[in-house]
Amino acid sequence: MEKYLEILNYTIYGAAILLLLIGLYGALTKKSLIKIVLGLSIMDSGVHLLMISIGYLKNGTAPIFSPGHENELAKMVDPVPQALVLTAIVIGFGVTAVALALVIRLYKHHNTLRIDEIKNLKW
Amino acid sequence: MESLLMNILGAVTTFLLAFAVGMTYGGLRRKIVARVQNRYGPPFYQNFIDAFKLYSKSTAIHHGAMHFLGPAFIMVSSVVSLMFIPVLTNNQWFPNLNFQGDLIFLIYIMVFGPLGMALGAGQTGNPNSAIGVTRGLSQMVGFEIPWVMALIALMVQYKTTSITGLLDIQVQSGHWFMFENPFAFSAAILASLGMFRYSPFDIVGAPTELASGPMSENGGKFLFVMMSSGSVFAFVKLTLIVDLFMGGASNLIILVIKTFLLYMIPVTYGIVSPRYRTEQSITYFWGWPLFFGLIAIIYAVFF
Amino acid sequence: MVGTPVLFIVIPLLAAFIIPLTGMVWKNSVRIIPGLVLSYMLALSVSLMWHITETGTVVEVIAGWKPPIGINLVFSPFSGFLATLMIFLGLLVWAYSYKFKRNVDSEPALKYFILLMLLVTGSVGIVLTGDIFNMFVFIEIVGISGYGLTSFYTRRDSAEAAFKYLFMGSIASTFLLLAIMIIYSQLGTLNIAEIADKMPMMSNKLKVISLIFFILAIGIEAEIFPLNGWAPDVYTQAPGPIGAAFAGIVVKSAIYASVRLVYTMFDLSGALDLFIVIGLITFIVAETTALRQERLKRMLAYSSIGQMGLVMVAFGIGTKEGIFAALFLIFNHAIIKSLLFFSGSYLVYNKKNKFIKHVNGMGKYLPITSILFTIGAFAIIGLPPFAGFWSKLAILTAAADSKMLMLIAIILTVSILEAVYYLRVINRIYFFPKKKSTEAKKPTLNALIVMISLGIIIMVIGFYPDLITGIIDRAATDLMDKTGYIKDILTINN
Amino acid sequence: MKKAIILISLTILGVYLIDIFTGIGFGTQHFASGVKDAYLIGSKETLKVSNVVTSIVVNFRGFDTLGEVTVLFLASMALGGILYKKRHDVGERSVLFPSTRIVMSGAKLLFPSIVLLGAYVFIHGHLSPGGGFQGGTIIATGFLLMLITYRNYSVSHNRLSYVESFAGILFIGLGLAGYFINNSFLANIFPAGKLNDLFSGGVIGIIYVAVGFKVAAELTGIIYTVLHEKD
Amino acid sequence: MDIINIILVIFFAGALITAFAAKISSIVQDILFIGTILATSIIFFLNINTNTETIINLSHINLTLGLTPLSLYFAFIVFGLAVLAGFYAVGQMQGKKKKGYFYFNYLLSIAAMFGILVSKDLVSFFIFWEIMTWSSYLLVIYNGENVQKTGIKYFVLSAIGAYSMLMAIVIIHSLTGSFLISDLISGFNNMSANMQILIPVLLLTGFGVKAALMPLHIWAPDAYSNAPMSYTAIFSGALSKMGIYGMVIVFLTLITKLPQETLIRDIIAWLGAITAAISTLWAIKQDDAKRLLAYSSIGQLGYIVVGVAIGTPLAMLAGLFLAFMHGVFKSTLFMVVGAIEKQTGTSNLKEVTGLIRKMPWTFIAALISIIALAGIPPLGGFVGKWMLYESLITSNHYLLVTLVFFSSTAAFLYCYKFLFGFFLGQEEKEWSHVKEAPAIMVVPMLILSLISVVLGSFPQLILKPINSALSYYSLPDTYNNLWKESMIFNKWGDQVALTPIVYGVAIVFIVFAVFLFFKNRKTSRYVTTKDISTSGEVPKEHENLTFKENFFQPFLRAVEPAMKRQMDKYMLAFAKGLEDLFDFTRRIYNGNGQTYAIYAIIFVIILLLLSNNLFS
Repeated sequence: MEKYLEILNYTIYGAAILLLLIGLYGALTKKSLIKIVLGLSIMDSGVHLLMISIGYLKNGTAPIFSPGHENELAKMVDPVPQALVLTAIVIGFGVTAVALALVIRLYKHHNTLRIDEIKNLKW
Repeated sequence: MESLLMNILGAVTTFLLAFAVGMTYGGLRRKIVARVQNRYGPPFYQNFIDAFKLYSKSTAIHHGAMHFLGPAFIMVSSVVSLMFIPVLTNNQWFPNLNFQGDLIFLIYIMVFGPLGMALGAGQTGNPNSAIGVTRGLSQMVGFEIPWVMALIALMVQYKTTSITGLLDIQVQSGHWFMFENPFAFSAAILASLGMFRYSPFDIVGAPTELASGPMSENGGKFLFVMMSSGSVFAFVKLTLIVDLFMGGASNLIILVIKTFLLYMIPVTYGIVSPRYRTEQSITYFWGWPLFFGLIAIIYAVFF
Repeated sequence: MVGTPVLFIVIPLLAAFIIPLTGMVWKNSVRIIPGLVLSYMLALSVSLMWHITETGTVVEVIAGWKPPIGINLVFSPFSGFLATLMIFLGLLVWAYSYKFKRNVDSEPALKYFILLMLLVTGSVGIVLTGDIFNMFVFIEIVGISGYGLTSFYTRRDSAEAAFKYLFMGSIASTFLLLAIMIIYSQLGTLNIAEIADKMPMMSNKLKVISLIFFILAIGIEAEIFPLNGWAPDVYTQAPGPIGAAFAGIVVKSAIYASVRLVYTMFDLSGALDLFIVIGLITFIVAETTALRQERLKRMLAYSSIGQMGLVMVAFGIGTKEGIFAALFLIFNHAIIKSLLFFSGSYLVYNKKNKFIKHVNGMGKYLPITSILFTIGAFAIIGLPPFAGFWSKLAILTAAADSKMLMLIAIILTVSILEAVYYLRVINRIYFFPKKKSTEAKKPTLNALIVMISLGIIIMVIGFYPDLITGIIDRAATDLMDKTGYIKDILTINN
Repeated sequence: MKKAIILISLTILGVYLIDIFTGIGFGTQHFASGVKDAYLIGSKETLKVSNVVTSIVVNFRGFDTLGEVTVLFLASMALGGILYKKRHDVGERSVLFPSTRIVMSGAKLLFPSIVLLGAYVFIHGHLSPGGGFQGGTIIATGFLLMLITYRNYSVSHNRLSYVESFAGILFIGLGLAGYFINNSFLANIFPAGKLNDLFSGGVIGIIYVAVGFKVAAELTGIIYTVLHEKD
Repeated sequence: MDIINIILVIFFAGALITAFAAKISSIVQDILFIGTILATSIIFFLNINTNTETIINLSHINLTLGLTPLSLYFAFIVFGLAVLAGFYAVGQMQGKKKKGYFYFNYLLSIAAMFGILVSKDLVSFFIFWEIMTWSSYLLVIYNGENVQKTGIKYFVLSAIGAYSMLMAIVIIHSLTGSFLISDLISGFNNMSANMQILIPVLLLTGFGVKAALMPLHIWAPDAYSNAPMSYTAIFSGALSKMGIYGMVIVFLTLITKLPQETLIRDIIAWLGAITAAISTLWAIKQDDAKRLLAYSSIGQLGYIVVGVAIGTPLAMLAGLFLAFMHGVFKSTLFMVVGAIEKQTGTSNLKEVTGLIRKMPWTFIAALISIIALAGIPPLGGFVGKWMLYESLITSNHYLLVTLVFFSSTAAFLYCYKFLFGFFLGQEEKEWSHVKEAPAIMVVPMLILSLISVVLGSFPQLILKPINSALSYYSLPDTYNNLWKESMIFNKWGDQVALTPIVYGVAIVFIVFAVFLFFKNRKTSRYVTTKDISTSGEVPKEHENLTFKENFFQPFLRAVEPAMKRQMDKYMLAFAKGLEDLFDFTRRIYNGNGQTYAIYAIIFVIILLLLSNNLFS
């Protein structure tokens, strides 16, 4: 029983990695530009999840010295990955916004969303 | 001063002798060829008569400077090469310059003539001259190779490039190189067939149908100079072979005998052979003669 | 001293926020202010370069927290050299594009110049920062300004190029984050110096895997072989000077990052060999591909990729001579390739497809531009007495000193191909008849000044390389000195 | 074929990743000594900011945040460049179907409270979970709601620019103030105050407010630009 | 400032100023051009000093410049030809476009050649070598015809040579720690056996390209014929000698220390001889005089290489002497072609004909040079040839000497073709308007042909400098051993005496010339070449009497097998194959962004799978 719980501990890693792989799979195989952008976003989310879970501490608390919890320093989860994820999310948002704008441009220019038909630049 | 005078006198004498012998041999050849072909033929002194006639003609037209200089070039070639060949062994009467030039020099000065003639012929503007010249030069490239190889074989074998040196070795040892290195001799003889330009290698002048070749625009004194140069040149070639392969000659009679015998080789070969086209003659020279030359060099190096 | 390193980042950002406001009042300010900012940065970096020759590396902390805790900026001879080079190029790009067709309009000009300025800032940030996550942020700044600049011309296929770039860039950032997190999870720090210091504590497996993820992420920006599909498209579709900016600024910063990783952070010996292999493959593939290009800018792009491969090779040699050669090559490539992009875009100015054949006969109509292009081409081929020769000699000497004879042979063989395709273009410029349909566009004065000054730099360095070799030499020494770097940062008392 | 290769590659990648992360371990302390402890202590003792994440984001790693803000700024800049048109080309906003009266009234009702919530979130960023980014995003959703509900609702571009720029200038200005006063960019120049007070943490709260404004303005601008694309 | 620096500075400054002086006036440009060359030559010749060294200090490399006796000898060739060809060039470039471009590159390549000669370290040697390469490249493509093919071919081959040289240079640096040539020579003995082979081979490849040695010669015909003739005179006369210069140094200093000495010498000598033979055959086939001379140049360089490679004192003497002679007569011939091309507009032997009376001075120059080229006594060419043959025979290279002999005999064919094609034969109406070239072009040619004549009887004029050059590299004193009062000796003591030969030839020639010419000049009249007897018939006006087509067809038919295989074609096919391959490989970039992403993933997978091997 203990062993299975051990594995359960890693489900969050597993989920994050699965998310990453799903996103990557989508980005690499789907033909539609929108789906590719979606895949990239999912992949980003997977990584963010992974980052957050690295900082997790069993039975830890949020890294906030809210009144009454001023001295729970040792129990606090690692705040650094959270701060980093905040930055990464915003950056991911910016990239996604630009990507979608590009998709709009591409659709207007090529009249298609299929990535294998947008090949004016090659060789 | 005296020796210089003697030298000049000797040189003039040599020239006259060569001229006479060459002319006579030419005449004899005409006679022999005619007899073989069942004709009567001209007398052996016919060439002298022709020469005299040509000499006495006055020149009415010319085609420019090179037309004049061409024959002079030929003459330079034959006379200078004559000067560098020991006509007789150990003879004071034919003091020549041979100690100052060696075989390589001789090879080069001997090709000077054809080139000069070619230039003279070129300016006349006669297409036949030019055609003849191109054939002649091509053929020359053909026979020079075995010829040079034969000479190289000799030079290598006896470690000298001097004609006198080679001659002296033969005289002192008493062995003719003709037997010492028979392959070299064969190559040289076969190459000399081409040098004489008798049939089957007479496509240069093509005497029977074109009456032309390099000389076609030359008459009178031009032709005289060319003719005499040809005779001298024939003598030069014969004497050279005699010197190199047959131990030279200690007096004039031996020289005449040896050269005449040698001369008969191209003449008789010519009588029985039909004419080759230019490329045929080139490939001919690059066949057996070249092979002999090669063997000669190998022989000279290893034996 | 005009300031401290942090101003390299802060001043342009401040300007970027101010420019939209001033732009509403005075239209020309959107074009002028970025130039002023870049000039200030140049002055700052030059004065700092001067300063560090006396005092040694300048380390600046931010928010008053000492290095392992706070973020720090390092202006060492090595990073300073690269930063100065980038800022200088940025200034040239600015000057060159000052009067660009689309930039006369205030609205696009605003975007163009802010993006350009931040592209330079981001690259400088990558080079200066001493924190690995901060580096990630700057890489993203560079990336997004790159996407924006690439798709700046709306009528071309620029969106396609930008999308490819973005696609690869996203993958890069994902793996970069993964790598950063792996390191953080093991060492609990993000400071490069401290990571380097603590690196032996990490298990070999994790080290290797994080290094691989780093190489993937940074390799995409550094255009190494299988990861550089986006690069030629971007170079082709971006506005002409931006191609130069990519070749001269962005890629250099990525190279810096990868070098910093391998030389300072990781202590893996095989990494340098990997550098050589990857660099060599990149070099060969790019140069052979460039040989058969039909479009000028694409050719220049592949050439640029190839040169970067060569830089990687030089870094991979691993000796001080190798680093010297690599830095020299970086310098030369930045100068020369910018000149080629600048003059090349005028040679094919009015044509949509920018085929190489469009340069036919331009020698007569654009004499100065053509001569400058020729100088650039000769220099990049490595013909003396132009600047490129010295770097080529340096890299070959370095390789020979390390007994890598095959490497020399391959580099030289491929260099012949390089010569071939450049000379084909030059022959076309001078000796092919001009087609009637192609119109020659005379370069504007500012562009001409920029190009001529680049040409003069190439010639001067070619005749007297000592002007630059001293600085490069110091930079190379600095990079080799890993313990010095760690000590400089971790024992700062500010 | 292609898919098979991708699947195999991804499987290998997945195996490696799982291998790594199980090796790293979950929910445990991974490293002996890291900057984390310094942050926790520094936040509590020096900065007097109870939300450690905020103190990291704004102060310890404030430089990252500056970059982050720049990224957003750049994204909106790039977006404007990518979708740039002349003024008269700006199209009608694309709305799938006109909103009903209920939606309209509801939106009007909700909008102020959304904005208020956003403002609350970024003002209390240093005390409770949340902060400038979160608050800014919440505000932007309010604008999004208005924009998709009302066909003719418009936001002044210039006004957005003002907000964006001033917020940015405020951020950098505060940082520069630290640079000139305390010799270090972003250094705290105001008294730190008391833990868990609204006016604690010195410049951190102010900067986060600026960030909130900036993010709100930028996101709104991005939404606005994209919504005005004709299809 | 040192003399060498001054000369180089004058060159570079002169080149730049001349290039842009066209804005002022064309004549000013000419004057500046000539002035630069004259100034440098005068300064050089007034300040010859083989003992000084100039060192240019760079932080990591010291460039050392200084004269050696060997370089002094080659500098004679370079400066002499530069001055004469310079005057000629002014005449030839009259009224042409791109004059500044031409002058600039001309001066630069002269400067580069000078630089090569004064370089005492390998880096400056290479720098000047490359400057020479690209300046000559720019002149090769000057005409704008076939630039992509000819120019690129020239450059690629040059690059192959230069880069193998560069490789050798950096290897030398890694082994000896210095770029100085003297350090290479002294440190050569300590190198490993592999390096001892590799370095000379790489260097010889580099020099072999410029010397147009067999597998590397394919650039030469096109390049020589494409450049303006006033430059080709330099190109073939002086620039190709830079390769010889390098070879001489390599053979004298490096090869002699090798255990495999004879093997390498034989290989190079055979390559040289084969080059000579094959290119002679090709020269015979050419109908364009430029190409004919180009192939001829390759052949002549082949002889020189043979001489240098064999490396006995006499052979070295022969090689260097021939190098000088080749510079003299081949540049004259190229100038002749240039003059004819300027006056008639073509250099095709099939078209131009019968110019002897229109351009007599040009003809005289051509005749003398052709005789010198053919190696016929008593002109200078013979001296060199004689020494070459003797050295080959006395050093046991019998087959080699046969091959060399074959090619020099076959050379008569193209010599004749050249003279006949331009000057002799029918005088067609088409060319009746042609005038003699301007004096500024003719005089340099005549001066050069005079030099060939003089050297035929007084070779000691340059045998002495050669001797001091060779003894600088510690070869036995050739001047006193092999030369005595107008006689040259070979190892066996056989000799040729030049002065008696010259006198003899001159006397005989004059006698018969007087006999024929002066006696008959008055009495006979000149008739045109139309007035001839064709087997007794008088040719009609419209009849074609010009013999031009298939000039040496019979000979060419005989040697056809040897000419079937052409290195050029193989190399071009190879290049084509490479380009097709690259065209195929560039399809890696297939334009699909997704594929690039897949590459990235595969890249990382490969690295992951290999990680155990990579970072062990």
